[in-house]
Amino acid sequence: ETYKIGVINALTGTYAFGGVPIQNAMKLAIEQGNESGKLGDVKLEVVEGDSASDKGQTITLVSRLAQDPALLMIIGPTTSLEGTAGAPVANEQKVALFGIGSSRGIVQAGPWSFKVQQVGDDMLGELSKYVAEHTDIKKIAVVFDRSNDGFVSQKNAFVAGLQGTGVEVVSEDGILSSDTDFLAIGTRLANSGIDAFFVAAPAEVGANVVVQARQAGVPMEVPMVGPSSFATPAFIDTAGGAAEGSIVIADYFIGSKNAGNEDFVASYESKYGAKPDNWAAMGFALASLAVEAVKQAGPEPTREKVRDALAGLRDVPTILGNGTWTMDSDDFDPHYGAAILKVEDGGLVLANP
Amino acid sequence: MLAQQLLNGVVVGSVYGLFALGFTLLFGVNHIMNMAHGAVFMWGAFAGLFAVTMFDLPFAAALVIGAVAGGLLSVVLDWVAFRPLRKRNAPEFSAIVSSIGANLILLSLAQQMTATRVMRFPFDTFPIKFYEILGVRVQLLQLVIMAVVILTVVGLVWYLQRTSAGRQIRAVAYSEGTSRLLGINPFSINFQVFFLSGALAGVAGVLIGLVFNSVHFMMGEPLLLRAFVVIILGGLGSIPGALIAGLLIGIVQVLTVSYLSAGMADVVVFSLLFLVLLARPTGLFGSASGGAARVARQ
Amino acid sequence: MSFFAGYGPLVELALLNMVLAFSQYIVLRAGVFSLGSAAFAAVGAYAAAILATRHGVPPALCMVIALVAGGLFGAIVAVPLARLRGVFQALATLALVQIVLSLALNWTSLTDGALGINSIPKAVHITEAAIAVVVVAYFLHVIGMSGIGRGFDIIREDETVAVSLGYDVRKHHMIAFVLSGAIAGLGGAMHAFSSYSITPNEFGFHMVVMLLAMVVLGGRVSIFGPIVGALILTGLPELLRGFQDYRSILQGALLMVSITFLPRGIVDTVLGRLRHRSLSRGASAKDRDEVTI
Amino acid sequence: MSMLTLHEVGRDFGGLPAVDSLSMGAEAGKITGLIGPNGAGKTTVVNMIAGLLKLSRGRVLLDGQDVSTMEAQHLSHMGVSRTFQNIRLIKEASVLENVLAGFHRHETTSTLSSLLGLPSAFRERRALLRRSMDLLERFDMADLADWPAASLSYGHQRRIEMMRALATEPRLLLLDEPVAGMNDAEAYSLAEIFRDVAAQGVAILLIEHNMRFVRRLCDHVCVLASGRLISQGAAETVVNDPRVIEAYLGS
Amino acid sequence: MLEVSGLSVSYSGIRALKDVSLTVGKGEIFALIGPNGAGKSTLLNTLSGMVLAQTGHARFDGVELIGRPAHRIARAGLIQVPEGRQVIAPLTVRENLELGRIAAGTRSGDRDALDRVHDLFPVLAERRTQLAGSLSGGQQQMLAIGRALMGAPRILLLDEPSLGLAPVIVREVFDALLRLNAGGLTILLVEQNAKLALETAHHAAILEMGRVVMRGTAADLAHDPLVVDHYLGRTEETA
Ligand SMILES: Nc1ncnc2c1ncn2[C@@H]1O[C@H](COP(=O)(O)OP(=O)(O)OP(=O)(O)O)[C@@H](O)[C@H]1O
Ligand SMILES: Nc1ncnc2c1ncn2[C@@H]1O[C@H](COP(=O)(O)OP(=O)(O)OP(=O)(O)O)[C@@H](O)[C@H]1O
Ligand SMILES: [Mg+2]
Ligand SMILES: [Mg+2]
Repeated sequence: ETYKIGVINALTGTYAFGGVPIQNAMKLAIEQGNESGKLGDVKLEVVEGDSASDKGQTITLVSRLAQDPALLMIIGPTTSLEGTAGAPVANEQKVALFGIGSSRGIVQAGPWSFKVQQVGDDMLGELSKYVAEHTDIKKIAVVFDRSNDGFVSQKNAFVAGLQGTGVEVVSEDGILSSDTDFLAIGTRLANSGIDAFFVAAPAEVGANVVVQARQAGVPMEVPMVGPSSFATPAFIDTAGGAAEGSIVIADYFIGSKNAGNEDFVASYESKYGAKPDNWAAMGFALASLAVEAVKQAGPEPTREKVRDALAGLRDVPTILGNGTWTMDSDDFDPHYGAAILKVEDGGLVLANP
Repeated sequence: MLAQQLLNGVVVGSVYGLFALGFTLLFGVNHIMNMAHGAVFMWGAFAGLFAVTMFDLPFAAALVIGAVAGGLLSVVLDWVAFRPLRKRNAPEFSAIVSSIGANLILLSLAQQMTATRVMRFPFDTFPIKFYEILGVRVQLLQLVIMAVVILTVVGLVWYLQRTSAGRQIRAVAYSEGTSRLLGINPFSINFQVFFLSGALAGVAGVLIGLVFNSVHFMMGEPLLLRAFVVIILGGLGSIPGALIAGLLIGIVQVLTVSYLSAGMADVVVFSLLFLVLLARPTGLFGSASGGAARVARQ
Repeated sequence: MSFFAGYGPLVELALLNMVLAFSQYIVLRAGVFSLGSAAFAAVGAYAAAILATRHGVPPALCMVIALVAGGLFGAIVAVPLARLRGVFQALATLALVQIVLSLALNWTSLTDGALGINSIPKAVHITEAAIAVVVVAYFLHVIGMSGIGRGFDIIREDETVAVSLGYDVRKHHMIAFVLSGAIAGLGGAMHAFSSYSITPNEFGFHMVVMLLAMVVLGGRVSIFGPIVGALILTGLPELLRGFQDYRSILQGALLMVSITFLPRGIVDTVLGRLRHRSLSRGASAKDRDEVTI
Repeated sequence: MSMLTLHEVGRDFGGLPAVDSLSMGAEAGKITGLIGPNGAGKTTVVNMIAGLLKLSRGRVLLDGQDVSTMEAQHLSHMGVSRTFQNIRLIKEASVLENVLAGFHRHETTSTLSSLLGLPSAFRERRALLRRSMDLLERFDMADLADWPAASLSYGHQRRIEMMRALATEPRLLLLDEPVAGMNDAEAYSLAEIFRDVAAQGVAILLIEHNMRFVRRLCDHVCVLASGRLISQGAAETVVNDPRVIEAYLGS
Repeated sequence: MLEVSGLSVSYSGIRALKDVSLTVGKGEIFALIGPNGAGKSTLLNTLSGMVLAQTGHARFDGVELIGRPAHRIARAGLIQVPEGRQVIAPLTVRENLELGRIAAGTRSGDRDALDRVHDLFPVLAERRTQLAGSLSGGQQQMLAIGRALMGAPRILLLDEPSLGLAPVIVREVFDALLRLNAGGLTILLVEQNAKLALETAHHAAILEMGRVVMRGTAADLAHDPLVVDHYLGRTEETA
């Protein structure tokens, strides 16, 4: 028996850099789910859509997909921006929407909308803890992309986590993801006697911050500290030697020993010709969880059953974080831990605890 | 640190000026608000990048190729987006919509070509050398940028003010019909204007791409907004004005970042524009006649 | 039926865009080169969203307040802006948009910054949006026919002539700004009540460009201009959905082609041609007029 | 007393006087000619009277009231109306609408009722349309009422200028070369209209280089050269004044 | 020198010229008169390439003009003084005159053109640095005529040259036209002052409603009772 599953992501527009790998990995996971036979007679058919990085388009898309009675659930969209826009529609139409973005707004829209990422506080709290307890950093400057709510909340969580630890935040600078000129910030950082600087921004933009900071005179002994967007080859490629020594936290680490990760890396690479990045991993994890929810919804899944199963997922093995994904029963915020990595010789390695 | 920051501001500002020059040339002279100027700039940068990465050409060649590519693209833009409108005597406004359309196309092509990735010039494209001058760390690249900008501007001023081409350009801008009656070939004049405008953008693209270490399909958008500010402060169509205003904006921006915070840069720059316009309704260096002439034409 | 349900949000969006496009339309009609509608819309949207989510004010009242707030904001900025002309006015209003945007991003205690305001109740549906379009269009039509509309037309064309005929340019510019602000304020609030959440970036340069494109593409004189423009530019991405990768390219090409062949905007060009045709029919009928010699 | 009086009026451009200590007047019910060589300052005088150019020196009196510093818009409401030497129309709008715009001074509907579209606004519009049509008929242009102004020939566009100026029902009408580009026959048909208008008590100041037209129409002629008044009086007297012949008419 | 045959022009469907034919001989002054809206300017604009003809021919020294771009026509020596001056307002008087030289191309090595224009209109020399847009109406008209003369015309098309000029200047302009004509310049003249036009011209035509309704020598037309009645008659009565 065939059921439909909506897969929508930002395939064009500003966020296509993340949306495309997510979409690819999601399709891969559903394909594998169908083949694995764990769904019994149930077959999932993918209905694709492009949210174009746009709120309005997401709303239209969700409501259009929801018209099809054979559609079980929708996975995606890519960002919190689209997610918070699409979630209310999903609730109105009573179809589960399982998105990527980490904003709580998605979950708050009602009982039918969920997200795969844990809130920034979870992840970034671990990063602050690491910085405070396992490094010599005492003074740190903060740079963040102020036009993206994800990065803003990551920054907030990081700064909050440092409170009372004796690590001093000397400055906070909001940048835009469209900015390219960071020489002025770099010059100021070089003159502020910091031990490290935290950057929350898309990989390439952050890489640029790092390169220009080095050019402006920030020495290599002062490392960059950053969230999961930097746990990618894109960051290291763009920043080159300037990235050495950076400390980053990751939802996902390509060398992770979590169950199923090796398989995932191999099959993704053979299908799409590139190693999966953080985004791809996120998409794969999400779609695998969706398949799990469908499975738990039983042989004759309905939209309600799938929603309930999704809300009840606990301790599911995943390639993310520390290996198990759990939906919080009170506020539907998932948890899965994180890995702390370091850039060494142009590659990512696990940082020693 | 202040001196260091001022240097940063001057370098960035002079490139803003360069970008805005091409824009103001079309705007002040041809009454075209070319919303695709940022895209021309971006394609100029990509052309320079490919020259370096694919053909291993040196930096100077990349500059030239960036200029030629920008220039030609801009001419093509004229042919497909603006000339058909001029022929039909369309109102000035239509050029905005037409260039928005062209911008969408150019951005989308670049986006597909690069799969939205951010690219960069190889680290060894330009030797990274520093000099200590009066306690300020000066990069060789920064010196080269200032030299290129100054040469370009001097050349442009000479071309427009001292040759008959400048007169013809202004005549065609004022009235294509009357110019034709005088035996001026508007086709060739427009070719020159658009080529110049695009070439300036192309050079700026290569320079910005190199100094800021990134070349990507959206790189022109923030500059376009800055260019608006620059040409208004500098006076419509004024070449020295565009350069001075570019420097001013560069410095103000850098000072904001160093003494307030990076997030405030936009607020400060645009508030500055707002306040200047309130005090001087035709811009800092704008002549009332330039503005009045434009208003009269609308 | 399922068509309508599926495309309902799209229709709703198009209607809301029409309201915003009217705000851009009215200033252009008056020869005011304002790009400030996005700023007015932001003021309206944030006023409504904050009142509704934090103070529990009923949506209908919020929208009225947003309309007044937008109009008031328009009136305040009009005092300095009405002194400016042409591009200077355009750029000053663009600066205003950027300033409002930056405030919305940075004044976190009021606006929640980049996170935006979420969980806004859904109070605007197709019906409400359609009513707003009809009402606003009716008022603009009436104003266009009145002495004020005539003033707008002549001021747009030639200010010197306008003052020589006794028109008060400043007053007309003020009226245009206030109307534009009020309409955009309402439009922004309706947008907030329709889409559950608002974020600052929605009211940036992109919106400025879209609204301008809607009016110029549709037509700047007839009241149907912005309606058609909004309909096309909202519907186009959806129509082109099948083309995925080439969507932006096609959209750009369509913009260029339509403005090239219908340079005065779709509606105005078509109306102009119709008028021209009826005039020339009249003219050729009496083509055999007597000659004096 | 004259309706319009200029007293020692002057205006400089870049330090050079274009008009200098000019004193003259125009009387109600009469047509006063203003002639003089090219660049003598005639248009400058009109622009000053109409409030579009500031005076450098001197005073302008309207019915004895000093209006030297008054804005164009207020002067219009006091009954000053003018045509432009370089035709300035709403190009896209129809002939009728161009003329309609001239009636602004007589609109009585309040801004608010216009904004709200009260019936009074519509009633007024209909009345004004009727009056505009009357004007068009008087100028023999009723056929062209719906044509866009820009598509008419030069001479017809000049007529629209005049109709629009007359629509304001001025007390002082300033005509800057109204019949330029018309042949004599066409010009004379307009002369009748101007006479009628003057006969109703309007003061007309007429700038014109067509001397046949000036002599036929003007009760009084002032001659300007290099910004100064060099002669005035009845048309026949003035044209025989040797200074005028030398500076303006040629032998 | 200039042969027009069967020329028809319409503006998006509305005919402004209907089957117009006329011939301007080498070295003559040809006057074209007619009421407002007759199509006189349209005819000149068609010859100079500014307006496209639907049918018909216009040959200049045997070379077809219809379909050629305007700037080529100007460079070939057919130069028009357009109706309503059309000076380039934001350029100075001097720059406007310099622009006029472009049409001369290589045709003439005439270095004194500027001096001769300055002799004809001394005010243009006086005001060479003033912006053309701020000149008085008549001064602009002089500039437009002077600018055309800078282009070393082989045939000069004048659209109401007396427009806005003081009588003494009108006389000077027409004297100059006669002098230029004596030097071999062919002139096609549109003029509202029919009396003056017919006095100056060798041949003339009358255009009404887009049609040539009468043509002949200027002297013949000046004595035709219908012409006298409609274009000259009442002039005599007061002048
Ligand atoms: N803005 C200006 N700057 C400099 N000179 C000016 C300006 N405006 C007018 N003038 C000069 O002032 C003088 C008077 O000009 P005005 O237009 O009043 O002349 P006019 O008598 O109307 O002439 P015409 O009969 O040719 O229209 C002219 O010499 C003109 O060049
Ligand atoms: N751009 C245009 N669009 C439409 N119709 C036009 C246009 N220009 C001229 N016409 C029409 O063509 C006809 C001839 O106009 P033209 O300007 O050639 O007349 P003219 O003989 O030069 O008159 P005048 O003596 O008033 O200058 C007129 O009926 C006019 O309305
Ligand atoms: Mg004058
Ligand atoms: Mg004509």
